[in-house]
Amino acid sequence: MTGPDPGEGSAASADDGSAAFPEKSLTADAASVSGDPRVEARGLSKRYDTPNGTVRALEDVSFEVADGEFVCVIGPSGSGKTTLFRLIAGLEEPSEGAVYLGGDRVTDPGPDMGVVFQEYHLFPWRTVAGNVRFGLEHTDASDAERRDRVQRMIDLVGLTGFEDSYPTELSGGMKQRVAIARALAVDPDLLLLDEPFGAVDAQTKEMLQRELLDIWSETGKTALFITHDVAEAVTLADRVLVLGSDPGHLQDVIRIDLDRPRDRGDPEFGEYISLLRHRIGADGDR
Amino acid sequence: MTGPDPGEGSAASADDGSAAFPEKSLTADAASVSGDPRVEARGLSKRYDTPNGTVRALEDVSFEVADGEFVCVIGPSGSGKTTLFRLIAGLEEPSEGAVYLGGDRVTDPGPDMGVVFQEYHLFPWRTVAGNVRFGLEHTDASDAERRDRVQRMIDLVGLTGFEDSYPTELSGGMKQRVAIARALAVDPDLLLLDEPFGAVDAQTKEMLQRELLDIWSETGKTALFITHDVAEAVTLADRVLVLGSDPGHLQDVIRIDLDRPRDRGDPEFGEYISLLRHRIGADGDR
Amino acid sequence: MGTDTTSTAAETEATGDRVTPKGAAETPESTDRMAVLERLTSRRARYGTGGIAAFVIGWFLVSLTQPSYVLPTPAAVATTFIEEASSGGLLVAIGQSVLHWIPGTIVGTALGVACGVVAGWNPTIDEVTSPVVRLLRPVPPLALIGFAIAWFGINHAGAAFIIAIGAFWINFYAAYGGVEGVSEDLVDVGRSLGVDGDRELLQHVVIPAASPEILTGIRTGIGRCWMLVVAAEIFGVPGIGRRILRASNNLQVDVVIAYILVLSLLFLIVDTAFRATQRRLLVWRGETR
Amino acid sequence: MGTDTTSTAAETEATGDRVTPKGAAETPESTDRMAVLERLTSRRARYGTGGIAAFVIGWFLVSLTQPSYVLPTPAAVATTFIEEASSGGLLVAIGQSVLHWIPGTIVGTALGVACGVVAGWNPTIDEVTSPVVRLLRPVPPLALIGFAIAWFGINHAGAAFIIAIGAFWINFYAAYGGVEGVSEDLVDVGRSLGVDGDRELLQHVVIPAASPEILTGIRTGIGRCWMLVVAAEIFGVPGIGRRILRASNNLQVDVVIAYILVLSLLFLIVDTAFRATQRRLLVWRGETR
Amino acid sequence: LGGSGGGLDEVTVAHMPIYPDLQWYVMEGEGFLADVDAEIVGQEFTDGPAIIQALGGGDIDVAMFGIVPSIIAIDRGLPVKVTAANIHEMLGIMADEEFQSLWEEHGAEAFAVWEEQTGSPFEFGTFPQGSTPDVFLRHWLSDGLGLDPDSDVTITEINGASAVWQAIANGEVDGTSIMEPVPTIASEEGADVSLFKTAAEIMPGQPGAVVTMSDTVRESDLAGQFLSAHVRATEFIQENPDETAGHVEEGIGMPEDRARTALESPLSNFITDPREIESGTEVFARFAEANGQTDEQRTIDEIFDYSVYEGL
Ligand SMILES: Nc1ncnc2c1ncn2[C@@H]1O[C@H](COP(=O)(O)OP(=O)(O)OP(=O)(O)O)[C@@H](O)[C@H]1O
Ligand SMILES: Nc1ncnc2c1ncn2[C@@H]1O[C@H](COP(=O)(O)OP(=O)(O)OP(=O)(O)O)[C@@H](O)[C@H]1O
Ligand SMILES: [Mg+2]
Ligand SMILES: [Mg+2]
Repeated sequence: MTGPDPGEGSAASADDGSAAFPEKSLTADAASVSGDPRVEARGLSKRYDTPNGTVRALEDVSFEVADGEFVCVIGPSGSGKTTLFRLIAGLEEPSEGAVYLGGDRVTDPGPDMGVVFQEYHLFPWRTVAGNVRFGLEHTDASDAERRDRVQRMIDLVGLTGFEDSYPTELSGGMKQRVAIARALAVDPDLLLLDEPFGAVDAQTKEMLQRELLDIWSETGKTALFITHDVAEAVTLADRVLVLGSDPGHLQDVIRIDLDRPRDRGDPEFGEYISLLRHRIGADGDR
Repeated sequence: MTGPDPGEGSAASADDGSAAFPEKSLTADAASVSGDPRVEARGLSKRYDTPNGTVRALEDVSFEVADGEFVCVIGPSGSGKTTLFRLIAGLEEPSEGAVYLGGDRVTDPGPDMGVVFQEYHLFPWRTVAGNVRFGLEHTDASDAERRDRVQRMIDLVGLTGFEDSYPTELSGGMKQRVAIARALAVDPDLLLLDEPFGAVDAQTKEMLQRELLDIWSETGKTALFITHDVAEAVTLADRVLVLGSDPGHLQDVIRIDLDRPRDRGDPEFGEYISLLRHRIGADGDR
Repeated sequence: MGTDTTSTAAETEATGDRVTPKGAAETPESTDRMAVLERLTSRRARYGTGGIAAFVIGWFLVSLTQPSYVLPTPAAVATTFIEEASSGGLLVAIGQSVLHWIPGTIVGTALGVACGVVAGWNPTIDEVTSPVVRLLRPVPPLALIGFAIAWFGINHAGAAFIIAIGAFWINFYAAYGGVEGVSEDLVDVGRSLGVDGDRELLQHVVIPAASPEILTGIRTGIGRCWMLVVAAEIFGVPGIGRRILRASNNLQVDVVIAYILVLSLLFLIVDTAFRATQRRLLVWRGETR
Repeated sequence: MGTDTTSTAAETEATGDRVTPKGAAETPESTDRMAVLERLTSRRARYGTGGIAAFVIGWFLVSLTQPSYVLPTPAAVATTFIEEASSGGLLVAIGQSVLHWIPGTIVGTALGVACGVVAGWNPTIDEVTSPVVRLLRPVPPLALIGFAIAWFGINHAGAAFIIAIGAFWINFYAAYGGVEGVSEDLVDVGRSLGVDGDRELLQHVVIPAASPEILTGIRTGIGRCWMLVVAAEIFGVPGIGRRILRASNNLQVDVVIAYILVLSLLFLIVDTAFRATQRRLLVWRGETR
Repeated sequence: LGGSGGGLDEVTVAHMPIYPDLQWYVMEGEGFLADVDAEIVGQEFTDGPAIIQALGGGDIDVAMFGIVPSIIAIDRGLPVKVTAANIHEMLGIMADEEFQSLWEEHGAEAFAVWEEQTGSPFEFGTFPQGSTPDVFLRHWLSDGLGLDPDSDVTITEINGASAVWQAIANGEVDGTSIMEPVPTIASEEGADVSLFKTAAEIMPGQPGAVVTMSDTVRESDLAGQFLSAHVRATEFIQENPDETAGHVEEGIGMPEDRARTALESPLSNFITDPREIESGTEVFARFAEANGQTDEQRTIDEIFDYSVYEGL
């Protein structure tokens, strides 16, 4: 438990100068990375035609994500976070611009991207193992390989023993772990998560965050994690993309220079939270 | 925002001796109150007959709640929290023992008790105002009185302007506020809440807790609040009843001697949390 | 959307629970609003018309290979239709059918909803009636014609009885399912807010909560009742069904099809009207399915 | 529970979505487990038997006031039933009806599910077919007898055709609603996990996800098809329906009721069997309704 | 409603929109019923059993329907008797033309030859067992030809003239026992199955639709008045086929030109005198008993009341 024991391990990042945040960090530098990016969004725009008119959900968003990086996207409701998620996952076509994954343009969804939704979206008619196996059934892996990989993934997310349970028999936190295992099973280049922990209670959420970080460092995956919880972004991210509304646009990019595991009691942590809150201009509900 | 600014207002409670918690606080003293209690549970037991046998959901639970007191009930899943809630609300008959509200034995649910459930349970076919008015329609208040009271309640929970919205149009936090306003509208002697903030996100939860405390102190209601979130109990309660499982029983009663508003950053707060966690023996999910 | 989901078990689902509003379009630019709307509806209309056209052409082609006493051409049916309409016979028949369709539907619906609500609400009544209900449910309305004549006579009342039976079961099951599905917690909330006794709880909590299912049942029942008009008019009572039966006895397939078309169209009109009502009554569901 | 929700729009709801498992009984004491179970089921049985008894007594009382060609006594019906059963005529009739009921139900169900899935999945097909579907839906199966004879002849195939039409629509709407209700996000998950193309998506995601609705449609359809046996046997084909028609022509109401009872009982058996299958197929819903 | 009570200011007449009930439509259309001292209310039905049930319910005073349901009604103890006939010898056997040539060669043996040549027994499709056409057919086969209706041929039950016609038109059956308008339509459409034998040849006095009256009506003057109108209608039909065809179109819905042709048919033998169907009725009463439709064989005395007609 990260609990409330103060000062331990957070000291290491102190030399970053916590009071000296760059006041405006939205520069080409912050949005791009050195070396070949794993993910690249170039001038992404998305408009929806609806009976009530055209909605500009996203407008000219460009950024890069380095290999193995953990990037969080944060922003108020309606700022286009989910839209961005869907564009990157290839679930929708951008109105303008393009997404590149490992240099290739993304046109379709596919197993090179592991997606995790807020509402889990497990296949309710499949057991835990069946869900995790789902993506593997569409590869040419052998049966034994599949079984092996499924078991490894289930162990990884700590659900050993629940292989034959159906989703209805699981708690919210357990369901989300299955969703993560399922996404990881096909060994994607990028793990894409849209507010995955939005629906679980606070304690479970903290635990899942810890586990996700463990999995991330263990597998070395690149992760793009959407959230509207500022503390979550600061807990998890190497960098945070801040989206703004009307139309959805990239407003800010903030690098979180804290060593992991991060401690919420740490004053620097609190300062990052204040900074992000300030940048979002968010004030709670709605 | 209570946010992460440390030290302010928490100093006042320091003279209580934070290191000197009574090691075993389950005494007649801790479970009972001085003066006439508002609520009294005497030897409550509840057994359920099911096709798989008899479940002893609650076994010999006795305690008192003083007038105007804020009591939280905490315990692991299956420890009988909801059962206790339903017995006190008169929604179910105890197998043994009885509940007294202001000295009268509780036999039926009624408007002397305001109940709030985790899943809101708003009447979806009624607007916000219609929901809040519901209980008043079964009293002999005049139309004008009703309208007036409904508006006051809606203002109290900060939903002014949403009078004519339907529940489907509201966020989770807003729905729970409507449920609270609805429960308060009939001016109950006791406000009973079963994990009311279990389904909303962390930020909203904090805000709702603050608002509930404001409403509580403003109206002077007695409150019995069920939760499984330790931090929530410490934030809200004058006293915390800790239930244990198998069968559900009253394991512990802990008085939270912290001035309000309470600050999560306060070390004493943290110590209470540790104490409670230790007493529950809880460690997270499931 | 699209194919209108009506009249069977199935559609209850479609108009049913899985309403997940998307909160779409919060920042519309109303400049091109009308244009988009028009584009969407005109597409629907175009495709739908295309479908109808294809159907009529298909019918025409098949009718060429079939003698007219099996399948007359669309043109022949149209001619008959126009003749019947202009002679006024069509309107008269509609008027006659409506005379038992309306009371039959109303009585059957009211009784069905009432019994369904009671059985769904009271477990004892439910347990007592359940085997009888399961036994009676499969009795085809046609088999009840004898009773209709014996008890109500050859008049609109007898025909209405047949129709009411059809409406009864559909509404019984819809109301039963709806009431059974009402969250007990919602009822608990009602009780804790001072609603007391079965009658009050039903009125203030259970029936409103079950109203989506009840309304879907009513809508389905209205549709089925139109189809029962033919069965109801097997004896004595005049109307559309009688025209169909008589034409069929005289081997006039064109007349049969023309009057079936009348049934279809009336069904469409009534159903569309009811759907609008239903939607208005259920605004609170936050979705316009 | 209790009244079994079958065969209409309504029940889809009842067996439908609002499954909120309660995770009951986590610390059972198995000592008295059987006792409780027995107590619960015997109560049901007692009440149900009481209901049936009351029904039969009521029937008996009414039958005293009615001539036997309107409502024979339960005893007369029972006698007829036993006679028919022991003479073997009943079994023969069942055997004959099954010969078209089974193929009709299977073909109608398969086509209905297939078309419903396609229309629910593909918006273009849906928009094209939707008006035609709405027009054809209300055509009573009886009106199609001419086509049945012309296209299939007076044989089990023709009768199966009539039955198939009935099964078709119910399954069409059930599958349509089910597929339409499948969460798009679930489909997106499937796509992101490498499922490609309409066929694969339907097979691996959409149809399993819609299976509760599809199965309910199938179950409802099976029930309705039994009732259509009477209509299907109006021409030439022997079976239970024909017995009912003949007896009804001869005003042998006791025979009519006896055979309607046969229909009811067969329906109960088939439905109970299918419900068991359905429950097994849907264990993953975590509720045994 | 109906005048089954004492007063009888109103007489409800049950009828069916079928050719054998033509007198009703003529009486109505020509206004012949104005001479009856009560208000006449027509009530249309599609089948005989429904009329019996309505008779039992006391809703009907006069019923114009088939002889078989009339016998059943009497067997069930309803206070009614047959006072007149509408038509006789109205049924015909229709058969495939190939069979008709076989018949010319082999006579009754033709059925066996047919089975030999085609591999399956000759198939008749007609109304359900116990119906008037069915009894007529079985009578012909067994009593006329000495064949076994259950083994030497196949008899398929088909409900409704429409379905019978569809079956003929689609070559689903080889023959039928049926009344107008099917034979007329068959010849108009050039079907392979055509009229082969008429009732007049097979079963003189074959009964069809009859006028059945409740005792209350029979005991009043209204019965005679009604039958007078009936006689007028019968004469009108014979004398004015063109105008009659108009009534057919109006009442039954059969197109006028087709009705005109049907009126020329050998099966259009409209009558009123109940004695003309006496001999045939005996046969039907016997079959009704044998089929289990009646509990015992009803006698001519039980079925008929000639007095009304004879008192005219
Ligand atoms: N399919 C769609 N059709 C029309 N408008 C859409 C669609 N999807 C999203 N939008 C609109 O695009 C905008 C951005 O939506 P999006 O869901 O991406 O926001 P978000 O940041 O994910 O919000 P939240 O925090 O509530 O999830 C909103 O105005 C929304 O209404
Ligand atoms: N209606 C019921 N029938 C049978 N058993 C029940 C019923 N309600 C509760 N129980 C059982 O009683 C015990 C206590 O349940 P209860 O719901 O009160 O626990 P809880 O503390 O509220 O748990 P949670 O934190 O999960 O809400 C559990 O074992 C539960 O399965
Ligand atoms: Mg989103
Ligand atoms: Mg609980």
